[in-house]
Amino acid sequence: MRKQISLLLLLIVAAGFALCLAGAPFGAEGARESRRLVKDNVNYGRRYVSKGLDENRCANIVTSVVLNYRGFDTLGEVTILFIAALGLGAVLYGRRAGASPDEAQRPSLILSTGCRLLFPLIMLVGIYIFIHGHLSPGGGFQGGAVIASGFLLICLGCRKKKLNSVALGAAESLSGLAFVLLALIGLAVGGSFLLNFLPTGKVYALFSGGIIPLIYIAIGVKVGSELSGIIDNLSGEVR
Amino acid sequence: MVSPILLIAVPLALAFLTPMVGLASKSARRYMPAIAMLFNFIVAMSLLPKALEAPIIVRTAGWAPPLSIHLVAGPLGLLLSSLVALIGLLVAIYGIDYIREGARARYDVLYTLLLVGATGVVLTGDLFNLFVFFEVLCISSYALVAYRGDSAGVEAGMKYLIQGAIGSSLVLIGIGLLYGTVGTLSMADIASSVGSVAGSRLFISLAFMIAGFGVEAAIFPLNAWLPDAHSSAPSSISAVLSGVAIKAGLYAIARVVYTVYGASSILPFLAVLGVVTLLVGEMCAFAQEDIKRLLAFSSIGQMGLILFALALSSATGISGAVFLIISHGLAKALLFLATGYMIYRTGSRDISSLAGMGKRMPIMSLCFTVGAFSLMGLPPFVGFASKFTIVRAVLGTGSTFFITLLAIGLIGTVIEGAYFLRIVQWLYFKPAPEAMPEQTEGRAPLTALVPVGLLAVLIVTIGLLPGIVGRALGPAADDLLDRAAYIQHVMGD
Amino acid sequence: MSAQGILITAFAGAGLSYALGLTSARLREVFAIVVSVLLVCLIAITHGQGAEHVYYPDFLGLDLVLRMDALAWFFAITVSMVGCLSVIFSLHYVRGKEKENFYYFALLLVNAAMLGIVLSGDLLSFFIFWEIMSWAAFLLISYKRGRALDAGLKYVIMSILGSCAMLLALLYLYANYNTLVISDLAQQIRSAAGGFPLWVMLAFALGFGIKCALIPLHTWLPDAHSEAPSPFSAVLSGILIKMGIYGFILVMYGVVGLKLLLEVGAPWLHFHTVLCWLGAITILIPTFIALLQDDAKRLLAWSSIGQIGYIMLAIGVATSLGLAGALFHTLNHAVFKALLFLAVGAVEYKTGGVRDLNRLGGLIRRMPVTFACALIGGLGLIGVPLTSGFVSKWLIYKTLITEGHPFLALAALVGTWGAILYVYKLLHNMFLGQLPEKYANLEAAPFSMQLPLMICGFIIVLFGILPGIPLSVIGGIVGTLGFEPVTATLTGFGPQIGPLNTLNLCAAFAGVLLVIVAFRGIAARPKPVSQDDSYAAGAAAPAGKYHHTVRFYDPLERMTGGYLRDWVDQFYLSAAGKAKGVFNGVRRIYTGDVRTYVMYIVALLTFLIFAHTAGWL
Amino acid sequence: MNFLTSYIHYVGCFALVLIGLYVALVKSNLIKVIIGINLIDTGVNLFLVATGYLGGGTAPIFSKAAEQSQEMVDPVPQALVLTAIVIGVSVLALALALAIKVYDHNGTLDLRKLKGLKW
Amino acid sequence: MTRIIQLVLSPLIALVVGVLLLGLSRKIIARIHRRYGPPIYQPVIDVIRMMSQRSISHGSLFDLGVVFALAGSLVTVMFIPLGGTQACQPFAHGVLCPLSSSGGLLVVMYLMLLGPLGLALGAGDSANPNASIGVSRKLLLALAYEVPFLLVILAVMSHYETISLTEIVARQQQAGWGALSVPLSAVAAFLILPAMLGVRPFDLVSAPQEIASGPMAEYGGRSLALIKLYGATHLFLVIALFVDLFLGGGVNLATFLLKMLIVFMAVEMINAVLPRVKIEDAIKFCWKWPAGLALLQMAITVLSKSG
Repeated sequence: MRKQISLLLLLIVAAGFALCLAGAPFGAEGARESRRLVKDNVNYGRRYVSKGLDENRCANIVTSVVLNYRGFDTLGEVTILFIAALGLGAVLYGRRAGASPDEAQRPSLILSTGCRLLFPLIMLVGIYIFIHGHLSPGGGFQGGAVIASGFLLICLGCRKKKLNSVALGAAESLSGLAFVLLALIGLAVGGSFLLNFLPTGKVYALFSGGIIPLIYIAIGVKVGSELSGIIDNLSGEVR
Repeated sequence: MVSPILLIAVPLALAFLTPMVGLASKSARRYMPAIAMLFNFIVAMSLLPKALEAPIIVRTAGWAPPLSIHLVAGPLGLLLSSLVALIGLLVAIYGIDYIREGARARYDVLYTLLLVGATGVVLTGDLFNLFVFFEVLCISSYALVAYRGDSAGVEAGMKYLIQGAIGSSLVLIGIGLLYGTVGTLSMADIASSVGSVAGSRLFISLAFMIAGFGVEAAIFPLNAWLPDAHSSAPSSISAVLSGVAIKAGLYAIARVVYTVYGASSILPFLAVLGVVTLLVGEMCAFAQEDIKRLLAFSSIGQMGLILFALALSSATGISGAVFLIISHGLAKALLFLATGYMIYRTGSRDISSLAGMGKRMPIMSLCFTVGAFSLMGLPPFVGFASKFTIVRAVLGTGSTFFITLLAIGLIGTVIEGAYFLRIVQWLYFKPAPEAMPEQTEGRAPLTALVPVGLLAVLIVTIGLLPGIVGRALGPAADDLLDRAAYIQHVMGD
Repeated sequence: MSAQGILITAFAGAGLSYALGLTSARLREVFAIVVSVLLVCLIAITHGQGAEHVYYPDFLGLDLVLRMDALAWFFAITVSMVGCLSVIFSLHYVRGKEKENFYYFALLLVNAAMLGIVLSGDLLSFFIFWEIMSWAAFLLISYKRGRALDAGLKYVIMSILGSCAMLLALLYLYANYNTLVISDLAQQIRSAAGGFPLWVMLAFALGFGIKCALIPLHTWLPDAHSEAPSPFSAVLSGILIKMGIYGFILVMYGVVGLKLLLEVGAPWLHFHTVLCWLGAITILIPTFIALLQDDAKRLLAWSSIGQIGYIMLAIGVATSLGLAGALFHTLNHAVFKALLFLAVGAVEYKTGGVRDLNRLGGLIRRMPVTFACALIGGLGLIGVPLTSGFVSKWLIYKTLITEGHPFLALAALVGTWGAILYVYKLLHNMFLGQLPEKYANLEAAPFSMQLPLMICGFIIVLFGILPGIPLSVIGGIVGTLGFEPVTATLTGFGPQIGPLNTLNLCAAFAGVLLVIVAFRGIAARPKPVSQDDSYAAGAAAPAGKYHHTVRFYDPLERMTGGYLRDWVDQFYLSAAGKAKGVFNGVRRIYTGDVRTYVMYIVALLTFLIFAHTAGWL
Repeated sequence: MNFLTSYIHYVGCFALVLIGLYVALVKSNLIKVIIGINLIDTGVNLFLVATGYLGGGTAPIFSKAAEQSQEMVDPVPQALVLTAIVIGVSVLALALALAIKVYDHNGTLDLRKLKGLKW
Repeated sequence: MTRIIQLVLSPLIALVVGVLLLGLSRKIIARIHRRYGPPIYQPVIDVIRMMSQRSISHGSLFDLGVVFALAGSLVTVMFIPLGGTQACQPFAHGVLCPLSSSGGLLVVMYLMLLGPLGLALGAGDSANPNASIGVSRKLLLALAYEVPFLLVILAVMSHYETISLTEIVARQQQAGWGALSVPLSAVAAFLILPAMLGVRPFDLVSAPQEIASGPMAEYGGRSLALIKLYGATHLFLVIALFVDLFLGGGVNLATFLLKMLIVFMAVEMINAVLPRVKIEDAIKFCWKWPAGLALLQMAITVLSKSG
């Protein structure tokens, strides 16, 4: 019964989707077809593509959009991740992960040594990704995720190793604060939140894009510490 | 000059700072949400007079509106963010002593972020940004509902999350459809180009958004999470959820329907939906024995009435709706807060355990009664003024359709009167059972009495002098109704 | 003293009495009485003033207005007087009970709100005070706990229903005439083209009818009146339900006006005719139900409904005599029903809460003053000549007969005979017959309880012999409402209205009485004998001292075979039960299964899409 | 047929959404429902990206090698998707935490049995 | 002056004629039963005897109730026109009705209440079970006959469009008796006369053999004498009212009394031959036949007036 009803409902939703796509052309491609794509207009990101490079001196337009034009979204996004980390901690508060039989067992030497060897490399890759976020694909989120994977590796490979949750917390707080403060400095200096107040430098250089790399670093640290915190919370006792 | 963006940035910074403060002093941390909300309240109130003249447009990253995300701190937005800050402040004070268990450090941060989310929703001028802040609000409320980690809380949180997540996805699909159609995300920009694009696609995207935002706004039949979540959350959270969070959902719907789409054809449907929500909420509340669940269902009912008033598409109607948002926010927050300590006192959420509460907790009971009377719309409390405005607006439209709907909806008010007054009777006219387990930690401390008392005083004061908020209601309604002016304000000339 | 001053006094009095009560009970009592008496005086000295002024500009865009005119004054003095008497009576009645502070606060608040209603110059403040009165009354009705809680709920639910209807109606007026100030409204409605819509009138009637317990909207009243504390029952029955009457008069004659009113509902059903017939039904059925009640206060409550029927009937006839009769009867009913409720209250107070007529008796020996006053009240209720009730009923009958409504007159007259039966039952079962042994040493009620009774009794007799005193005021009111003013002499009416001279009647009666008493004096004085001596024929009194006034009108009950019940109430209760079932059913949609909830979300989405494709939206 | 070829990416992502919805509607295991929600999320993200797609466009990243001239796809949906992904991850994390707690309390993940709160 | 004479005369006539009618009643019934019967002045003797006896009292209301009853009925008489006064011109005003200008038929209807009510109050104070039963029956019976009685009166009042009794009498003398213009009402009124008078078949109030004279059970001496006088006045009153309403009153006192006598005889015939009914049956009877007839008449009257 439930299946039939669900299928019926979904059929109508699918019909709705079809209805959306039918008729006038859809999406950026559709706009191009109907010649509505204007070069310097904001629609379908044309303006960012055409002017973004000059305005922020940031080779990765997506990064430029993420951190500058739509930086405010990113602040919200970082907040959401922060919430998720905190919420996870709140929900699992006081819970001890069930002691699995493996846990008592010390990890083998090869495993733990391998993990320790890999960990700095992973860190390095992660840091690289978020430092070069404004130049190449990747950025704070991606880099942060890579960093967290390093901590995950430690958790899995060296079971006795506990992460320093105070340090993690401090890192996520401070990096978040850094983001907001960077944004607020823009407000103080130029009257606009998230204003790119630093000299934007030369395009394609590492030190270009004004505050964009700085914010991405903050985000990288934040995402890394938050995801690590989530991993920590899911695997051990939550305090 | 103080920028409205501080309303979001400063509490956010304080929220990020809170764990650090916690490292230094555990007790100082508890005051952080209150400080943040106090700041917000002061800023919002100081900005409000200016916003009443013309919306304050805030650029981010220095670009003019359609280019980057912008905030539109119009009369409606600032009025609602003042309400958010006010209720947030009072509930934060209440929470200082109320929250005794669980991850206290996380509570304070999550609580602040929830309110930041609500503030962001009402202030933003960008559709996707609206979604982001909406998620800030929702995700923090999922976590807070399950904050206590008890069986009911977790179950409610889980159900809330599932429905909320699906709702969010629907919103996102709607936004995607809209973006695919017009290629821009600024609400004013969309609004200016929506007129030129053909029907079906837009309507379906609107349908997705209504269905999505409707989940948070507790519109029937999307409100199944609400009674669970509001009743299982800690009372302070219930208070902000009922008082603030669901209003944000409704605001989102109104903003989308009125400003973004200018979709007047769907309004009668929303009006019907509002009345159905009202009736269903009140009917379900009527048979509840669990006081918090009852209050939660009553919130559904009130949301229905607000939706109905919003759908009137007249200036009085919308100002009535906004007024009801304010009055319901105050009253419902009060009720949940008062209930919180009553539950501590008796250890039970059963209505029958409230017997004789009038004697044991006189101030709480009195305030509860004030709140209940206000919700029912009895004068001289603020609920009356708001409901009166709504009814006046309906009759002002002169449309038989709306008047008939209202007449049906008023039945809900009667039901509401029945169950609230029954509770009042329990409070005052039922003898307290003998040998009551007297829980001394249930005694309400000053941090509980002050917010509850203040809310009661506010309810009476605004009820007697509705002019206090009345001045802002007209511009707030125009903010929503006058699409051309909105576009013009945001986009410049 | 303006209307504003009166209201401030009244409301501040209510608030202050609570505050004072926190410090000293005695102080509060004194204060409450002082305020009540002060209100009577303040209102009394405003007699003849006519004023209208804004007291709250721009409340939600509307000006709130107070006004004082003849009609308002008439109701205000009635309200303040009965209110004052009930406060005095309360002194002993509530002393030592719980929540005294609350009691006084609520009682004074109700009185203040009622003053607010009658002094309102616009319909919004009328409504606001109306609501305040409703909820304050609800709190007081629930005061005694137990069954009172159900009674209170029933009252307040119906009351809210009525308010909703009223709100719709008055805002309709606002939407169409853009004002709620009564005087402007009246002018605009009368000058506007077209008639007055029936549904608005019906909505008003629903609101007012519920408050004044017009059948079939009466069902809250028997419960509420009987379960409320007795002094408040007096207020409820004496004046609170009269607010409904005031509303009817205000809207029908003050706002809509006679000319338009006669058109309302034409051509099928004239609103005022329907009102008349409802009034007639409201006289007949409750009167007969009252006969069969065993609870003293319930009996009086049903009787109140019956008497409201007279007033409604008289209002509906829409003649100047009828309206005068209605107003006079309003005053009279307030006085004698207050008296009777207070008398029952005194008995209840002394016997420890017994109101069951089958368990009382013979109290005339212990509480002679109470009995005498209750007798006067009862006679007034029946409308025996030389009591004020006679004159008002006479006016009503007279107008019904001369206007050619003999069937309505029949209902009114039969109702009067019913009244005799229940008044006798009430008096007999409480005060006459055998005195149960446990009450053998009962003391008389304290003076503070007797005083209000005596004042009421005095008023009944005074206005019965000299009806010209109130009628001079009432005649003027009728004049202001668009009727020909009623001119009355001090002792009745001249030949143009109808032969009635109460003073002559009084003189004749006194003369005959004197002659009989003198004649009786010839004979030997009788020997006082204890009650049971004579029928037990000198033998020892039977052990249980059985009492013979149980089920006084049993033959009638048997004859009607249980058909004399409150069918309407049963219908409502069953409807309420059904509604509860429906509510519980609706609740089941929240099944607890989150997948179902998701389905609801998808369903709404689907519906919207479907409706769009189908072209509905 | 033309419809399918020009809209094939949309069809794919909507199919994902519908499959996810179906899972959420029908499956009774909480984890499966969470997976369903994730599917919906994925579908939506794909959809967002698809809206910005321009035939023949490159990623909106400039490099010294390809300084200009080439058509670039819309960068905005990509930024949006970045946000949406993070939101999805957050929800997922929280959902899993709640699922753990639900399991702790009830010993089951069967949604049909999780009816502690109803009516 | 004439007013005062009238005021004294009218109750006096009522008392004397009433007492004599009581005596006559016993005589008639005795004759129908083929007995000799007491002398016609026997009630006078009874009253004098009772006045000389010392009675008991249960309280002030026990005594006062009776006084009220008698006073009420005597005052009522003053509102009833007792025939024209052509024969005895000094009494001016045209009719012998001292308080005609102080109230009309409505007042009469109300004043007629005072008798039963006073008696009931007095009897109630006696606390005798028989009295209670009697009073209960009396009040129910009153309720029973009042319905048709009110219908009758309303029909008459609407027919003549006045509430003044003297006016009604005057109109009848001009345009024919009420018994002809509202015949069904007259029949109905006659049917309830026994009930109003409390005679068989409706003597269940005072049923001596059954409930020991009901309300009068505990009375004796001067109170019983007053009750007797009340009974006499009441008898006079009811029959006089009937004559005034349907038989055109009287041109003078003599014709009035004659008409009364005839009506009285007719009622006595019924009284003499019928057995007592139960109270339920009495109510049923009154609400069925007389009420039906009166209602029919009223409907006819109203229709003819409006048509």
